[in-house]
Amino acid sequence: MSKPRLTREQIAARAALELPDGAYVNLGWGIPNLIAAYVPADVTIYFHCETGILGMGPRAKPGEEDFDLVDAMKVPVTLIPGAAYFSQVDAHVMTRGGHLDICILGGLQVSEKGDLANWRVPGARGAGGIGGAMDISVGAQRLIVTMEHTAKDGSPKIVQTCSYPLTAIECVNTVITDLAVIDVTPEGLALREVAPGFTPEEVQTLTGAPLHYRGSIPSMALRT
Amino acid sequence: MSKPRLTREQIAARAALELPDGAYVNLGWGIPNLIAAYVPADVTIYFHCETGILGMGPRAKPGEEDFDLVDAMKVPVTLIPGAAYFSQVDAHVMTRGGHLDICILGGLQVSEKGDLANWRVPGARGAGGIGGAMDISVGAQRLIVTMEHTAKDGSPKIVQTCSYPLTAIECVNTVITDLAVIDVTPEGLALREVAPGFTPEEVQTLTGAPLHYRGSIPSMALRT
Amino acid sequence: MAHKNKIYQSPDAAVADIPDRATILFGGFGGAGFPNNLIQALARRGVRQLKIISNNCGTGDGEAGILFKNRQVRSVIAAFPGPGAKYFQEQFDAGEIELELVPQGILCERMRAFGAGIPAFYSPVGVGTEVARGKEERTIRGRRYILEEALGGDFAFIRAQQADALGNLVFRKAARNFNPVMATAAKTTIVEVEEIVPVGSLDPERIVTPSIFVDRIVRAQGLRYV
Amino acid sequence: MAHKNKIYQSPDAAVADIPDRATILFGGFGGAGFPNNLIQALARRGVRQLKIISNNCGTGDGEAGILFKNRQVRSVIAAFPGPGAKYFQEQFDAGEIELELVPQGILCERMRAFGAGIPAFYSPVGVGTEVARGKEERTIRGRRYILEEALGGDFAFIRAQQADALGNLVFRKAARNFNPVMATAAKTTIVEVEEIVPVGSLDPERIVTPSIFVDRIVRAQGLRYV
Repeated sequence: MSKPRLTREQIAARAALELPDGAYVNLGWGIPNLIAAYVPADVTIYFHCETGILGMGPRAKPGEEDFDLVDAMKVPVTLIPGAAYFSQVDAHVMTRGGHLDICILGGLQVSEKGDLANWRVPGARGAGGIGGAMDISVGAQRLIVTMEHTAKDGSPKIVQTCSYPLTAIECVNTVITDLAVIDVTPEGLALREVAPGFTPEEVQTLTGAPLHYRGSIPSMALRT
Repeated sequence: MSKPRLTREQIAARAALELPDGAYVNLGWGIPNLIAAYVPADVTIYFHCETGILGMGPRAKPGEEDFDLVDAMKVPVTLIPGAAYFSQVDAHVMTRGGHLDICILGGLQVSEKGDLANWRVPGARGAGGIGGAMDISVGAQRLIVTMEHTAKDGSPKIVQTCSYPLTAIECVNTVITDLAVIDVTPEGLALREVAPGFTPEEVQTLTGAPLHYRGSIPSMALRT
Repeated sequence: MAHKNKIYQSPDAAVADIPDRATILFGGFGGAGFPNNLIQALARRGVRQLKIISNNCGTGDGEAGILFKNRQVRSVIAAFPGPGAKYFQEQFDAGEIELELVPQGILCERMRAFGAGIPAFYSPVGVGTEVARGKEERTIRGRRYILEEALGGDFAFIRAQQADALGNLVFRKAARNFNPVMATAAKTTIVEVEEIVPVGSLDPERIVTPSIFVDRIVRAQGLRYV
Repeated sequence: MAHKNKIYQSPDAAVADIPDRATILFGGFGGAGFPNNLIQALARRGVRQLKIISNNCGTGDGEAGILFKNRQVRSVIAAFPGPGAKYFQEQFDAGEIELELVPQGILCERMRAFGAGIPAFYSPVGVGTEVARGKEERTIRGRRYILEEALGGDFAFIRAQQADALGNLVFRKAARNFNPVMATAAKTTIVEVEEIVPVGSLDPERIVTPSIFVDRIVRAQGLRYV
């Protein structure tokens, strides 16, 4: 399997296509954090941040940073017109209360039922940390996970049952990887798109749970 | 018993003496609504209102009313310096959460255990209404009830067990009436003061539960 | 998908899809902050069998009173229906309307729970009273509590001072009251406002209800107090 | 009774009565809004066996890090201790410190419940995960929830932009974060502020934390970000 897969930036670019104009969206750490840069200029997304911001704009320019206006990774950011500040409590009224249209998180494992594991690698040193991922996962109207399709050792990250500590059960709607776009449906995992140059059968081989697909599967839509 | 009892204004004046400088206080309907006028000029009380005000001042002067700045009885009021606005939710975080130092409510009946009935007369027409009284009663750090000592038919309003629908159980700390100041203690009702011209024995006769008192009981302190 | 336009041209347009039997939350308290234009539009629309959640039940024809006068309401959850709620009281005394009386702070808190994704919570309010009837009681750390369930609606009708076109809201003085929490607790929140201002003109620190909680915006046409 | 003076002359004076084994809430998130002056004063005071409730566990010596470096903490409730929490992580790996990991929104909500007089609530967050371990699970209207308990402290250390002498507070941008809720959830709330302004100079519509939730006020002496 030495064929080139999508880069992390290409995964982010594909995920950006899932965001409709006007949506309220939370982006997690890792690949999700690359997505905002790929939102087209004619689309306005109201990015939510657990730090108490709705309408978060791009990273602040050097020399213009305000360290009271930061994202959850301490990065100084900006506001877009129509933004609002609020407390951490209200930030999570939005997450848990089901008010965010779309949330996109990174993943370590996703099961065929849509369970997500993304906060801790078993056996890792240190205490780990949950952060806002559990609140976001249970509350999102639509939860998308972006991640590499397989782990560094080649093992599938899309599995029948997660072996890593769970973030939330039955929460994932769509997985976007460097090989495919896959929807979690009541009937199981539905293969929606494959990376350019890959066949559904090749993707199935690298997936730890059965993929449903029929007929020709389109290539992942990517802007140039 | 034709000796003059205290007027409603005198009950209010006596109750005002229970309010220490700087206290956060909610006043209910009826006699409590007369109390603010008797707070001495050198004492500042931060009055809380369920309409979302902390630091409510006197009634607005004629011609200066703002009907967005009202108390729970729709009366246009004013603010004192340092006042704040907030939502009804936060108004009741303050009541139920135990943040108010003193609340003073009207009463229909108070039991010797400190149960309060103040929202409904049995058999009255109409739906009745609870309003904020239950939230206030359970949350107040100190709950004072001001009321006439006896009902219109002469029956005691301070009783062993309330026969009227309850507002809250074991919530009242002190009752101030037109005949006495009585504290609810773990040992029962303790007579603290009697109205001028009345003896403890006379007050006991008009009270439906035993009063504890020893030695001479002072007259109710009243400003002239 | 086109960026959703939240601004409606009239109160009637903003309530045009509300069906019979809808559950609707109404903001307002103490005469301030009532969505009177939306209520009047709903009266004109003539839908029936409504379930309404509101602190009170109107004063005469005013506030929600007109809906009772028109016999559009089958069921009410309220803290203080009010002696001035003439039409409600008549129908209540005649046994024609259902009422659930809820302590005011618990009315707020149940809606707040709904908006916050909390299905139920334990409460000290109403323990040992009529309010506790039929509710689970539980002792936690030595004190008695009852279980209260989240409360939401199909629609919320609220009133604010200003909105921008996205639906960010600021309120005025004690007219804030129930309005912000109701915005979080309905599938569709409709706000009437004194003024619609350009996006970006509201101070982000001053916004009380962020736009995410607002679905429809309409300019109030008078009826601030009724 | 004299009107209580809430203003303290130094962070050290504001924390002078905090005993060993106190439970303390610390505001701050993402580097913003940390009560660094109060934390440093507590480090100087040298009390031990503290239980702290905070989103994270400091970065190096910064934020709450100094308290771990000085081995003043026996127990932590946090959402994301953080890879930069060097001293905490060392003591955690050595089994010298207790940790309860809590999802961030539930950490907030448990403190909000405490401040609001709610002893416990059902939550959808963490169902079927490690977080649910040992907690009551209950199905409500067909969905699984776990019971979460209110969480409060003896003291809250928070940071705000401005206070008046009564303790009304306004915050700045995302430095608001955990600070307002923590003010409601402790027996004694101590705030450090950039500026103390005259009573009456804060806009009543702009106040985020009303004075009722604040017990002690001290001017921050730098250390806005550490």
